[in-house]
Amino acid sequence: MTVALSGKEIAAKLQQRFPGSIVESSESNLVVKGESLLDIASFLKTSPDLDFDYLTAITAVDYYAYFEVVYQLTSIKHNHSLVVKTHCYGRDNPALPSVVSLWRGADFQEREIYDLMGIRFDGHPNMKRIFLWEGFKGYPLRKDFSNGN
Amino acid sequence: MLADYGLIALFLLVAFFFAITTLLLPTTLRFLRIVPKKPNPVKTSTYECGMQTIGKAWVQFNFRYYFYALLFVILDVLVVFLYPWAVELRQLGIFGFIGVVVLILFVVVGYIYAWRKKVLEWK
Amino acid sequence: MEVEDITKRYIYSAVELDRAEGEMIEALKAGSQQPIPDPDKWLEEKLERNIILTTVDGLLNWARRSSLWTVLCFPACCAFEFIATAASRFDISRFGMEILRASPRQADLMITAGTLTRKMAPQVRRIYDQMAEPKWVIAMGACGISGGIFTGSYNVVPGYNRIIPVDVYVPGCPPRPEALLYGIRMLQKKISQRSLLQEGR
Amino acid sequence: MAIKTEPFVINIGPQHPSTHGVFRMRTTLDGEVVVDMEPVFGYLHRGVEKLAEGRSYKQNIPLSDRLDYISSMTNNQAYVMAVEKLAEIPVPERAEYIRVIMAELQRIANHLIAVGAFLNDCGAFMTPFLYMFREREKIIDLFDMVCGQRLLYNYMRFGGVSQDIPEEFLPALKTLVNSMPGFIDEYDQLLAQNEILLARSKGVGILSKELAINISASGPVLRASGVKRDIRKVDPYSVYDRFEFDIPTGTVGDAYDRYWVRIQEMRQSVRIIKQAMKQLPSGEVLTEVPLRLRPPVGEVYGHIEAPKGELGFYLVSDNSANPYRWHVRAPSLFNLTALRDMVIGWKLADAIIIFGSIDITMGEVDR
Repeated sequence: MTVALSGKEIAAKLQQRFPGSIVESSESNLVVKGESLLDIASFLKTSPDLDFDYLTAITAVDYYAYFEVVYQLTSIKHNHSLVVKTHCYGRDNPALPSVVSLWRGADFQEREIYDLMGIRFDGHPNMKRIFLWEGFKGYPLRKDFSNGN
Repeated sequence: MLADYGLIALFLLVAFFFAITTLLLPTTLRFLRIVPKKPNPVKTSTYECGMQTIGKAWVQFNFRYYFYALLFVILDVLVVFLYPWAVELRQLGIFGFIGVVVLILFVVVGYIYAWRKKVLEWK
Repeated sequence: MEVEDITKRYIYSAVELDRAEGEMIEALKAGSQQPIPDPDKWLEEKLERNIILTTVDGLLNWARRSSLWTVLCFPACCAFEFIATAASRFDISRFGMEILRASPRQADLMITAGTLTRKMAPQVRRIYDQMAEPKWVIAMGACGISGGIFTGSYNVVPGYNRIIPVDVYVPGCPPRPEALLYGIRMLQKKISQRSLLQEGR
Repeated sequence: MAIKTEPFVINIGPQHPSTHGVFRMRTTLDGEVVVDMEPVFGYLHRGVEKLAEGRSYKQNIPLSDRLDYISSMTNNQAYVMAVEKLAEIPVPERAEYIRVIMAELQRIANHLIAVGAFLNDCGAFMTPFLYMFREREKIIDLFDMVCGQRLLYNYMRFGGVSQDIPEEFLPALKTLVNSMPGFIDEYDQLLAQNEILLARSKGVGILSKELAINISASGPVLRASGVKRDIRKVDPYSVYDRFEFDIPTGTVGDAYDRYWVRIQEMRQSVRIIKQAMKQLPSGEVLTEVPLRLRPPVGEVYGHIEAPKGELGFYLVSDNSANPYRWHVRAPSLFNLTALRDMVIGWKLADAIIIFGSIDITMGEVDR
């Protein structure tokens, strides 16, 4: 049975290693600051007892005030999972550090989020649209996208 | 005796007319307007899975493709000589056999040389 | 591990190619707002045909309708209903359509099995142009007729007739093999009324 | 002295017999050897996630059908279970068992097409494909009997299945389940030791274990590389913990292992169906759910073991009738991440086989 680790537990562990980077943590997930996302993620991946080596999915949700990017992590060895979130402010040029260097599975997911939601991922090797064509105006999955059909 | 050559002439005639008709058939049908003819620039361009071709295809290929073709031609020409010999094996007797062996020997020497130079490996 | 920048690797410039394709897509999107009229108006013309022509017509039409080779235009779900029609149970080779030609050069029928998206539209238009005359199109499935369940989407062309003239529409999502065979039968009826005299040829 | 050769670019483009849909590979070739490959997606991007935000939860069930249109029964199951998890809707026992039977039948049908198309790319043109389509037609008849549709079933609802199975379903299922192992052995005899298949797929397109985990591959592609991870065992959902079946895993992770894993999985699915048929309880199959379901505010990520891998639905609801966010975790998109690494260095014909052995559906990749 995949044990979903509680955000609070992991937040306590991360607090002393990365002071001030945990925005909030609840039972089901953990919200971290965008800047420290990369080193928290590398800590989660490399530390032996957590060992999150399998990135299940990345999703971006548009809450008008901010974009929320949800990372679902899983560990194959310990069979536990964790949900890490980041908030990303600014609607014209939101940006986040890319995690492709940790998990190559994030490659297409981040391109898809850039294509449909408009969040740039710095450090991504091939940051361009994946589904739509160059010259498509706007980002379709945003709530304020007018359907240009 | 002469009649045999007549058969060959007939055979040549049939072959010639068959070739001509197959070549001219499309043009005559198009002339009689039975087959529609609507050329347009996109139709005449190369088909590549629905996309436009990228870059040029007239590029410098690896030599091994050309070498294989060369080797095939040599062996094929050899085979062409074997056919008439194989048909008349009885009459030609031992003299014909030796001639063919010598012929094959020449080609096989070249083949073994190519083999030893490891040119046949598909790098 | 170090991640090298992919964009600098290809011998072609991927960005230019994408931009060029993007412009093509935008141009076709602008140009394809109105549906292309179906090529059916010659059906109404009453043509006076003499004896010789009727036999030539009859022979030609019989030959053309009983060996329709389809070009692979298989974007989505209807493709698997078409493959089921082509498979051994609903055998499509009873109608002489045994072979699915991969290239449009050797095909004279395009069965559009799937949703047409804006990005795929220039490719379908190009494949249709590269098919030899005389050619026909069957728009298979609700997506082919009007965009189907995806009509409101920003990336779906509402119907193939915006891009290519369509002869027969087969509704259904996906249409059952029997419906597709009925559509093919109707196309064969349409072909059998063609004549050499009509100006469209 | 090496002769200078120039590479040239070729499009294995959207309309190609072996790209299983509209997937495009911009391949740079040096003679016949693939030097570089850039995948291009988006030719079937229908904006399903945007459409889903404009429709009610129940109206999105047909949308979920059209994601992976070869195995739409498992799409339904994944979406419906995610919403049940979000809105805490109980599911009666009989419906759970019917869902398991349908999902396993769908897994067999999907693997039949996957192996058939893979062999079609290997050069055995259409013969194995038509053999395997014969079995798939039998399974489609069963689905047709149950929900009236041949390909996109729209069969499952929140809280169960739309209608109970008719009486003639179980006898027909029994005959299929008894004859299916015979057919799978027939394929295995024809193919497993076939020199051409061995020569063309053994050691071709190797996906190492670490790379498979790193690109978050899932399903037969991950198990062929030696990782024993199957959501039905790792995180048992529905009633899967009541059946015993084992997880076939490959060793090397080449195209032959992926073929072998799919053949063994078909056998395991038959085993599961047999057990499910024995334990099938009676009772009603659907709990009453309001038509305009309004799940509580919150988010959920429900995942199942679809035939192609871990298919997950990430739903965010704001207590309105339409989902606020409707994201699909498509296994095929992840399995394609390493295609470039697996293809480089091989010949063009092998690149087609490597792509065919991954078994993707473009409806789920492009959404």
